[in-house]
Amino acid sequence: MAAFGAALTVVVAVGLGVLFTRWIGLALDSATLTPPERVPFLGGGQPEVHAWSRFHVRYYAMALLFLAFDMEMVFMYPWAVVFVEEGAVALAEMLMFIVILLLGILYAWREGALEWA
Amino acid sequence: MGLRRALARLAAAAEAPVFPVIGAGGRSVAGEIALLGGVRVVDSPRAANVLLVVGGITPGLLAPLLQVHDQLPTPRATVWWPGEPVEHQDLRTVLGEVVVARPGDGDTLRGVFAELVGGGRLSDPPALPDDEPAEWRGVGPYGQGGTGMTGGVPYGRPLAKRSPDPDGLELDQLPLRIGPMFPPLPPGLILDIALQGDVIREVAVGDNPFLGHPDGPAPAGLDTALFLEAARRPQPVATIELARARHHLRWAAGTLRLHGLASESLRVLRLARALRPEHALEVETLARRLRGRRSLSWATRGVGVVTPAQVGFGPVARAAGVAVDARLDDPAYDGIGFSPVVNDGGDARARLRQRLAEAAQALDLANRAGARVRQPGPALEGPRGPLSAGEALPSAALVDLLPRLLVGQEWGDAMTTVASLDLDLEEAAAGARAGAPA
Amino acid sequence: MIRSGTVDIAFWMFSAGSVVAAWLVFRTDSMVRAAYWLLASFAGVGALMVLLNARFLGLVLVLMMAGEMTIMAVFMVMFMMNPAGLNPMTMVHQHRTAKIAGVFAFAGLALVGLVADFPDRPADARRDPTSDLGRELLGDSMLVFETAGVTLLATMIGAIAIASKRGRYGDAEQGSAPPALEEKPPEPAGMEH
Amino acid sequence: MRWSSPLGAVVLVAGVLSAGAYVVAVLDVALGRLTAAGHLRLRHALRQPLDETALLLLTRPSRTERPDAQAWALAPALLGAMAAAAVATVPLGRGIAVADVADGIVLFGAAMAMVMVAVYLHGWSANSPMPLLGGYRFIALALSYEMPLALVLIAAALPAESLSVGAIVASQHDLWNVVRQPLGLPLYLIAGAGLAFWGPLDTADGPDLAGGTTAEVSGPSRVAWELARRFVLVAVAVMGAAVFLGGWQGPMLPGPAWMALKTLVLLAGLVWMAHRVARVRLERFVVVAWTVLIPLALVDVFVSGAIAL
Amino acid sequence: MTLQALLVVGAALFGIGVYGALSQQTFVMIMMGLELMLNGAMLAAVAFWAMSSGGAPKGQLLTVIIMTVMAVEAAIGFALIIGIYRIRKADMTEKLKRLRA
Repeated sequence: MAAFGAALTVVVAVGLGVLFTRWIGLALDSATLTPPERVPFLGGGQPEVHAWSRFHVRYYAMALLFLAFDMEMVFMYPWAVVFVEEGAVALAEMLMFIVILLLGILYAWREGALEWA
Repeated sequence: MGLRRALARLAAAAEAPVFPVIGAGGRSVAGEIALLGGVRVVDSPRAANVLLVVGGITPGLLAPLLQVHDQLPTPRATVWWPGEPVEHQDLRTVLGEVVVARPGDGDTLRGVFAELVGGGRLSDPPALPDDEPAEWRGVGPYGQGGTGMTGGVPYGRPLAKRSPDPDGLELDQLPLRIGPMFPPLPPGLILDIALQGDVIREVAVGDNPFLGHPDGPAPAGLDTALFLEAARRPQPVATIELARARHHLRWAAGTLRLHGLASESLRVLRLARALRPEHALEVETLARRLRGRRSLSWATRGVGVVTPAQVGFGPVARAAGVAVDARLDDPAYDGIGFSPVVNDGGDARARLRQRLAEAAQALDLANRAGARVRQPGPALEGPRGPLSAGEALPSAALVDLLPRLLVGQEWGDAMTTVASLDLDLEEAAAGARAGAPA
Repeated sequence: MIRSGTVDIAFWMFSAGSVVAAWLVFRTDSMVRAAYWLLASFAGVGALMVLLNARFLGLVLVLMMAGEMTIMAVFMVMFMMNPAGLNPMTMVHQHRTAKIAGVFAFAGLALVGLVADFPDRPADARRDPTSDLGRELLGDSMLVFETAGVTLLATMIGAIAIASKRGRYGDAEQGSAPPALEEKPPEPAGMEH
Repeated sequence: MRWSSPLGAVVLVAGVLSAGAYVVAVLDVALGRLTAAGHLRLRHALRQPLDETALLLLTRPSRTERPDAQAWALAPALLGAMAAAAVATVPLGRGIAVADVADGIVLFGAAMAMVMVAVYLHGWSANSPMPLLGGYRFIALALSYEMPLALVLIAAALPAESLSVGAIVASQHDLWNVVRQPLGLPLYLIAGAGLAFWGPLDTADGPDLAGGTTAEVSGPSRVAWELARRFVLVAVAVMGAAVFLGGWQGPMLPGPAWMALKTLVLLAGLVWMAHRVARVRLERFVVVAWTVLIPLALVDVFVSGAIAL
Repeated sequence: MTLQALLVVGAALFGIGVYGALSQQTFVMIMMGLELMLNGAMLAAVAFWAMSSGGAPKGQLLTVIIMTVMAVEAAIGFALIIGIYRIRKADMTEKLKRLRA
C-alpha cells in the first residue's frame, strides 16, 4: 500500500509541476487578448461557427469493437500470473477464448468496419 | 525580474520561430527561408514570434494577413521581404512596425528577433480593431448571446448545422474557409470546405487572391519565370533543365515536410539551392532512396488519383501513365536521348516518384545538352506542364480539378492530394490573365 | 476490518471525490466534462478498491474506463445538440420523481448496509488476489470465462451489425422512411418539469 | 527503501523524467541536424532546447474565443502525471523503485490508457477546428495501439509469473526478452510511438493540421504540453528497457547506469525513427493495427507462453 | 474504513445513478446513469469480498462480470443509438415517444 501512496504522491507532484509551467508565463504577462487575437487559426480566415459540434466520428464501428475486445485484458492479466503454474490447460483455455474474440475482428474486418473515409 | 532577464538572455540565442506568409512574387524566395541560419519555420502562427511576409501583398491577401498577424502571440514582430519592385500595398501603412529587408536577408530577421526578445524592441500591437465577431454580451436569457438549445450566437458565433451524409447519420457540418495562409496548402489557395467529421463533404475554391489586382501578378515573380522567359527568348537547354530539377526538388522538400520528414526536407532544399549539373548522381541517389522509402509510399499510395482524362499534360498526366511531353516535339531536345519518364497509378505516390525521376532526368539532360540553345517557337515543357504564349498556364487547370478530387477524402489525404499536384495560385492567376481574350 | 490513519484519510478523500464527481456528471452542460466526471468517479472507486487490497480490480477498472469513457464522450458529442453546453440547458424530465427515486434508492441501500449484520471475515492480506482470480478463472469458473468470450463475440458482431450502414444485406436505411423531425425543439432552454 | 518515501519518490521520478525529456530534445536537434546537413554541432544541440524553452516562457499563452480553459490547462498536467505513474512502477536499479507493485504492468496500462483522455481533452478544449481534428485522430490511433501495447507486456509477464515489473526484470536474468520474445520489442516500440504521438504516429499534432492539438497553443502552455509529451516518451523507453532489455541487470556497471544506457538506446531509436519514417496514413494504420499488429501480439503471447511452459 | 461506510458510499453512487437514469432525456445520459449504478454495485461487491467473505475469489469474479456487463451494455447501447439515430434522426427518449404517438 505504501508503494501506491508513493505513486500517488509522484503523480500529484509531477502533475502540479507541469501545471506550474503555465503559471510562470502568466506571471510575466497577463494582459488580455483582443477578439481577433483569439480567433482560431484557419490560415487567415475566421470560422463561421463554433468548432464544438456534433462531430461525426467515422470510426464508431471500430470504437464499438474496441469496447468489447478490450475486456479480454481483464481476463488476460490474472491468467498471465497463474499461467506457468496451471500449465498447458491455461494455454488451451486462453487460446480458445482469444480465437472466439478474433472471430469478432475477422467479422468487423470483412464488414469493412475498420475503414471509414 | 532576475528570472526574466536570465530567460531573455537564453531566449535571444534561440532559433527565431518564423511563420512565413508568401505574397505575390514571393514563391521563388520561399524555399530559402527554412535554410536561413538561426531560423525555424513553424506550422502555426501561435508557435511563432516573427511574421515573415515575403513578396507583395495583394488586396485579397491583406485581411488574412492582418488576421494571422494578430494570431501571433506577443512578443511579436513583422519582417517584410518586399522584393522588387514594391508594386503592391505598402505594408508599412497598415502594420506600423514593419522591418523591411532585402529578400533572403536572414541577419536582419535575426537582429529583429534578438532585439524583440531582449526587450529593445516593443512587441507589435494588434492590427485589427478590438471587435467581437458578433454582439453577444448580455444578450439572451443567460447573457452569453445564445437562445434556446442551439440558437443565437453564444460567445459571438452560432453553432454548426446538421447536414445529410452518405453515411446516413445527419450530424453537424463545419463550414470552414481554409487559407490563403494555411501552411499545408500552397500559398494563396483558399478552400471553402464543408467538413463533416474528418471527411470533406463539399469543396469550392475561393477567389484567387492574386487575381483582381489591376496590374495582375507580374510573371517575372513566378517561380516558373525562367521557363516563361525561355518560351520567348533563346535559352540554353542546360539552364532550363537545371531549373526544372531545382523546381521539382523544392516541391519534393515541401512534400517531405508535410509527411513529417522535416529534417530530410531541409537536406533536399539544401541540395536544390546549390544544384549544378554535376549533382546528377546525388539527385539520382535521392530519387532512389525516397522511392524505396516504404513509409512514404504507404502514406501516399492510392491517395488523390487523377486519371489521364482529367489532366492530359505535365508530370500529373505522366504519373498516370500518359507519355505526353512538349519536349518530344521540341527540336532542341532532338538527339540527346530524351524520352519522357512515365509512372502509373496516377496517385500521390506516382506523382512523387514522377517528379523525383524527372529531376534526375533533367540533370542528366543538362549534362548531355552541352551548349545547346533552345529557340523560341514550339511550346515549352515547364515543370507543371507546357507553357506557350497566350495560353492558360498549367496551374489554372489543376486548381479547377480540386473540388472533384477532394470531396469524400479524409483531411490528411486531402492535404496530401493538394500538395501532390504542385499548385501555384499566382501562376493560375497569371495564366487566367494570359488566357483571357485581350 | 482495516484500520490505519492514512488509509482512513485516503478512504474519505476518494469516497467524497467519487460521489461528488458522480453528482457533477449530471450538473455540467458539457458532454465531454460529463463523461470525464464519470471517469473521475470510476477512478475514485478504483482507488477505493486498491485500498481494499483488490489492487488488480481497481487498476483494471481505471484502464477499462479510460477507454470506455472516452468513447462515451465521443458518442455523446456525436449525438447531443449543443454538445459543449455553450447554451446552458437542463435536459431533464420527471425531475422530482427521479430525485425522490434516487434518494429512496440511496436510503434503502444504505439502511440495509448499516443495519444488516454481515459476517466480519476480512480477506487474507498476504494472499495475492490477482493469482486467486486467475486460478478461479481457469479452474472452477472456466465456463464463466469462456461464456464471457462468446458474449463478447456476440456483442462485437451485434454492435457492428446494428451500427454499420452497409452490411452484407444491403443498405440499413432501405425500406424505412425516416419521419421528418423539426431541427430545433420548440421548448425553450431549461425545460424543467 | 527510501525511494518510496514521498520526497525520495518525487525526486527520483521527476529527475528521471526531466533528464529524459532533455535528452530527447537534444537527440531530436542532433539527429535532425545530422539528417538535414550530414553533420552535427553538439554544443548547439545541447543549448537549443534550453533556449527554446526560455523563449516560450517569455511568450504569452494564447487563448481561443471560448475554450474550456480548465480542461485545456489540465490536459498537459494529466499527461505528465500519467507518465510519472508509469515510470514509478519501474525499478531503476536493484531495490530502487518507487512503486514496484505486484500489478505493475496493469498500473502502467491504466496510466497509459489515461493518455488518451489527456490528448483528447487537449484537442477538444481549444474549441478550434484543427486541434479538434487532432484530438479525434488520436482516439482512433489510441484504440488501435492500446491492445498490442498491453499484450506484449502480458507476454513478458508470462515467464516471470508475475505482473510486477521487478519480477519481469528478474526473469530476464539469463536471457533478455528482446531475444526470447523477438516480436515483443518492435511491437512495443510501435505502440509506444503512438502513445507519445511521436514520429510516424504523430497524427494528432501533425503538420497537415498546422500542428493539430498544439495549433492554438503558445508560450508556457506549449512548454507544458511538449514537456509532458516527452515525459510519455521517456516513460515508454524506461518501461521498454526494463521489460525487454533486462532492466538494470548487466555486468560491471551499477544497475542505474545500465538502466540509463538502455533507456538512452531506446530513446535514440525512437527519435531516429521520427526523422526517418514518414507519418502514417491514419486509416491505413488502424486497419493494419487490428488485422496485423493485434494478431501478431497474440502470437507473441502464445508463443512466449509455450516457451515459458 | 468499515464495511458499513463502504456500503453507504456504494449506495450513494447507486442513488445518483438512479436519479440520472430516470431524469435524463438522452440515451447516452441514461447510459451514464446505468454505469454509475453498476459502479456502486462494484464497490459493494469488492467491499464484501474484502471484509465479509474471507477473500473468496468468487467476489472478484463478480466484479469482473459486472465490468463485462458494462462493456457489453456500452457497446450494444451505442450501436442502438447509432441505429436509431440513422432511422429517426432523434436522440431523445421523449421524441421517440412523440413519434410513436
